[in-house]
Amino acid sequence: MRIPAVLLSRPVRIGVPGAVLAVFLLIAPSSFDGYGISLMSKALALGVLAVSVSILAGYSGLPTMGQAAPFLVGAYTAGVMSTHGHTVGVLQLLCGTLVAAAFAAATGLVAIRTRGVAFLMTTLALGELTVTAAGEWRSLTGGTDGMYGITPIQPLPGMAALSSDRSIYWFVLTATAIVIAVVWWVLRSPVGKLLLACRDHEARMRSAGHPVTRYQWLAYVAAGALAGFGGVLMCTVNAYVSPDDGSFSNSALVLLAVVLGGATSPLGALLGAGLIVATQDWLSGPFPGHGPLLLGLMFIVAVYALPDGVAGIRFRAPKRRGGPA
Amino acid sequence: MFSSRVSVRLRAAVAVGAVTALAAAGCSSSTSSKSSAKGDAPINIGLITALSGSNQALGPDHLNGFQLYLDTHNDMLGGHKVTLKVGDEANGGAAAVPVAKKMIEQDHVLAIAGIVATPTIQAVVPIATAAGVPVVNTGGRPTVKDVSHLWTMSFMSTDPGSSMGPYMAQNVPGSVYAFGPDYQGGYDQLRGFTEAYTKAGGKLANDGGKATFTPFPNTTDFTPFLSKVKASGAKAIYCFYTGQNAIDFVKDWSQSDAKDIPLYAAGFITEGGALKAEGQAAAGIITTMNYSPDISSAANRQFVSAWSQKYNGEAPPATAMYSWDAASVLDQAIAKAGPNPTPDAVNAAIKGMGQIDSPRGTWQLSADTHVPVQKWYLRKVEMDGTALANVKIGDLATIGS
Amino acid sequence: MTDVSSVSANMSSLPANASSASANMSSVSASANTSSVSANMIEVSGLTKAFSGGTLAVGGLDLTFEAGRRHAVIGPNGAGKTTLLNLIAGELRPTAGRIRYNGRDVTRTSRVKRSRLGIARTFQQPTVWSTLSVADNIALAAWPHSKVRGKWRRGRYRSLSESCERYLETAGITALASRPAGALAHGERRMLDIGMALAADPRVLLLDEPAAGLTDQGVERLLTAMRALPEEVTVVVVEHDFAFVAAIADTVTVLQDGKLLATGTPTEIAADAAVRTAYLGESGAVPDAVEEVV
Amino acid sequence: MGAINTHFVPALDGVAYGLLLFVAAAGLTLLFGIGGVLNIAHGTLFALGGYLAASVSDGSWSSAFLGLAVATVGGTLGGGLLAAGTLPLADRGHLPQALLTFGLSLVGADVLTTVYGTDEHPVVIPKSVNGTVQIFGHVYPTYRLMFIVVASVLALAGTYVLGRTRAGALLRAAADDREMVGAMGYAPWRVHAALCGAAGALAGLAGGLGAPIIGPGPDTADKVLMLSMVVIVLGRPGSVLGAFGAAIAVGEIETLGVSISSNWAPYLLFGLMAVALVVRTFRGSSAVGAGAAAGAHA
Repeated sequence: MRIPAVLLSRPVRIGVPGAVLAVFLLIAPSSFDGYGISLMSKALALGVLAVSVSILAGYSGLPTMGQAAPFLVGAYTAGVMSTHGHTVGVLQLLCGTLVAAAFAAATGLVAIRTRGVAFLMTTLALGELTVTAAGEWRSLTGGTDGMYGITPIQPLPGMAALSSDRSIYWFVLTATAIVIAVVWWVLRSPVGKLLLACRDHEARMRSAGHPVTRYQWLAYVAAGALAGFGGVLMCTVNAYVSPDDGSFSNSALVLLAVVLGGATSPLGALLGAGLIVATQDWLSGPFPGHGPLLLGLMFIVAVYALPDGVAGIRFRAPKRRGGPA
Repeated sequence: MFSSRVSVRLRAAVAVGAVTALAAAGCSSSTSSKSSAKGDAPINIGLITALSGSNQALGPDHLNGFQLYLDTHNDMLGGHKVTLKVGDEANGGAAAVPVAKKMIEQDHVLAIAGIVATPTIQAVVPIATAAGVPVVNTGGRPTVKDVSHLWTMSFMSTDPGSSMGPYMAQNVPGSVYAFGPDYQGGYDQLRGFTEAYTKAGGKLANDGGKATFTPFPNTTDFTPFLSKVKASGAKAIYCFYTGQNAIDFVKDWSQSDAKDIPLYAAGFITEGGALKAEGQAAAGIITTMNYSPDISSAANRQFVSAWSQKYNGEAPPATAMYSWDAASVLDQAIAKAGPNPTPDAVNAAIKGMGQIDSPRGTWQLSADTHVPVQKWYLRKVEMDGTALANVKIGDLATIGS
Repeated sequence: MTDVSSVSANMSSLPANASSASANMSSVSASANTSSVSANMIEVSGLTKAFSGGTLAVGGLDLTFEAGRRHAVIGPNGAGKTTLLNLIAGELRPTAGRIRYNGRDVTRTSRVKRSRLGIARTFQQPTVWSTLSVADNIALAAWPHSKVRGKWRRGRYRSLSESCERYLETAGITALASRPAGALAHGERRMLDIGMALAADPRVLLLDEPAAGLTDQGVERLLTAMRALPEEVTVVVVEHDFAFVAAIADTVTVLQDGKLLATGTPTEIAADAAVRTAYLGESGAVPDAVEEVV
Repeated sequence: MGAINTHFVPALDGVAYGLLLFVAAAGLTLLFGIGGVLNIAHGTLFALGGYLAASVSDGSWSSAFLGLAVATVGGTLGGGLLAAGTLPLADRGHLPQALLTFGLSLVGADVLTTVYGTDEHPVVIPKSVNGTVQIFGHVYPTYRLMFIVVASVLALAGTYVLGRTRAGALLRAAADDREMVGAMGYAPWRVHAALCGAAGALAGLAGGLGAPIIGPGPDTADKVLMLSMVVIVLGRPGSVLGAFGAAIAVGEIETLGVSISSNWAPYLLFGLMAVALVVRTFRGSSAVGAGAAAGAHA
């Protein structure tokens, strides 16, 4: 069966699912209870993290297994601010984003030196180090028990604190919509083309005179900032942060979300994150303890059934010291 | 060519969606509650425990103790047919937040029982408290800001150490080397011990006079830590370990330079499956616990015989007993809360509860901390019939405030 | 001159047998042609590249490429031609020796920097950014060399893209501008690769077998494009196709086993006995194309 | 002398622990370095071997050997499953394989705890090696001492097989250039299956041998995977000798390291791993990178 061309045109391919998603996000809360709404909030926060992975893995050819680390940094920034009485949501988002960006700027200097699987493993190692530090730095982070009973935020100075799951959802949705729009706008600009070109053929970019390492470092920092933004949102949703938020499996799950969503689509990454939250927290409800099993099956199905999504995450062509010509 | 790629993608997405939908259908049919109520309106009780992740070895006992009480009480608590909603706290903390929210918002549970890890308590209790749902906690208890809806069936994390400290100060002829895992529960456990022990005149043999914390969960080999014990001249070891750490520690201890140095510990080190895995290596370990299966009381006999009947003649671990008590406390509180119990009424009923008759002996909840005021026992791992068991060899202090 | 492709087929089938050729090397010295007025754009001295496993791809090469001229590098397979280009472009680091570019030592300069200094190249396997459109490929190739500021903004990028339309035209791929580069046929992709090199506004253009796999029409277009290059651009072409070389090159450098065998005008090279023996075969049978040039 | 005395047991134990990690990581480094498969489910195969060995062990020597045999066979079958699963992905680079094996490890963990429960399973080892021996006035477990001997023999055998035999030559050739093996007349899927099977067998055997030290329990798979990854990165994927050195180094860090400074131990392993990855790439001859290249170009 041939699909009519009009259905494949870009506005239709992106606009229709986008519109459906938007309608769902706006309408669904009215028919959901607090649990369903908070799951949606969680999915959005995780979705922002997934979008940051899509920038790295999908656009820049840097498949990361440690993006939960800047996410964790953002979440802790929000937690620490709350304990010091800074409960303005917008301010927390700003600071969490900046601190995570600074964190990514430092770790990026290390990670960006590596390629392909080595990058995967370096980010994994950096992630594990971050989780360890979060558990050990007790005076700041509260240690392995995490930070709990975090004060509800006020979106803007002078506004009332967000007391219900519903109000938190609207805040998270607004913040996510704004940041995704910004990401979308940037990736659709020539900047996105630069990143895609680096992913397609890094050596050619260098030969053409592009400072590829600088681009990728900047992408790494931007993705880190975005992950930090997601972390702040997650802290708002859960009112709780612990080192476990930065775990290796969180990083792997968002990579799966990106695969499910099609590698270079922010909207897809958001949907992928939604699917993962639905599986992990909702579908597995009747089979307590078997959430990992369902996720494992999802990984397996995704690898075989969605080759495009996986292939979209391409390894950077490694520096090859070629043989004699 | 392009269109065929898209259609592959569409088909694949549909396939994934179909799998999801099937699974959703499966779960919705399995959640439909069996409402064949005898007596009053059926009620839902939530039970959060570790069924996957790094604490999963500890989880099943929490579930099994509660389930055993229901099995032996006609699936009823306080005259109401109970549907148990089980949730997985996985690695604790963030994973438990949606689980608790689901129990409260969707299942409208009357109370939440269980909880293995201390991070889970910190994450769940604020949510439950905000919703007015009591949490009847069966794992270790950390310090919590607002305890109005938290009721602990087990102990304060510092209690085992506090009970053992003075005893060791009096009975160990020399210094003691103290170990624990590097996480909050470990710090609390060891703080309980070192404070009570040094207050009673004891001196730690560790470098710098502070307890040693081993990296968690990655330590599998304790030999290097143990070789320091011998060198320190310590006359005994005190430690707190659970699960896999406990097994590795005991095995390594029994084959190290420190094997002649007596091992004292919080009782979890030789509880349930851990003791089985350790085998002869555990012989002679002296532990403190608020329970021993050989306590002679009617309540304990009922519990032990029910457990061993269900689980191949095994002795019940303390954790299962806490969970049994959680069910028992809820049973009484729900009965008191009237024909249409609300979470608030149940919470108030628990608050008003006096002496609780339990397999461990009678105990009551502290008005301040909502933790049991209870007696601690000194136990030793010895042959009891054909198998090693935690045999009660004496009483320690009654602890709780 | 139009029937180049059939000649190239002949040429590439020649045996690359050259064991006893170095004896005559001094007869054609590298400095023979340096009397012209223009400065040396590229100067390599003692250039050596050994690969792991001990293969010596380039062994102690001394060469100059004068500014503003069209140079060709020929030689049998494995002579080190592409390695030489890779060394000049900075894709490879030499094991020993120096490379000077426009009087400046660039031996340790990164390829990004060299590109910015004006060295552009094409690849034996035409290399493009396959998910981007043809126009985007050209624009991104021009990007680091364009003086326009703020190219990451849509408007500026569009004007950059528009200013690059002439390269599309030169390469004869204007009609393909909006196609994804990954969907191009081999010949089209090669023209895009060349267009990308031209878009870098180079002072030195390194072309690695640009005519390979092109149709007659393609070769014709390539020749036109090269003739249309500004006078001052220095071109170094690695090519098997002697007819093509003869058509465009001012000087021809012959490499063999990583060493310099001969340098001269196409006519001189075609007549050179050593080259005939080494490169064109023992028999000395010279294909028509060479004779034609001679 | 005092310091040597204090650190003697940790240092010796580091060798034993390191050798255990070597046996555990050998399969992973072969499969990754040569076959190009990053097997996240490697720890699961190790755990499977441990569970199988534990389930047949009753304290007799015959049961101990049976346990090792069963563990090896189980690991080989697991490797076969892996081969079948990854073969269709052979042309698609590393990432799909890593994602697939991550999924398999999640499923495998669930299956293992469903079958064996969440308690750790004790391995009953023969009485004669279950005790302790005195070395220079220190008490040390007999089994670990024996393990040092057995693992050293395994390491030597592995080096011999890789260095001196036809199969080894083929594997080394495959590591350099996989197309060449095809040109030599071996079907690529056979080489792939043989590699996966051999890696699985090694993982299973390691699980069976190591069970008395890293007992099979719910945590075993993750722990072994993480440590093995550190070992193969530090030792360069595909290099048996490198893995050997790296394993001993990691073993010493985990024992002697924590005995000297337990504060820094949690950071040391992953810190070293990151440094190794970066330094390798700086040198421009990254074996990992080359592996990725092989994957990307396959």
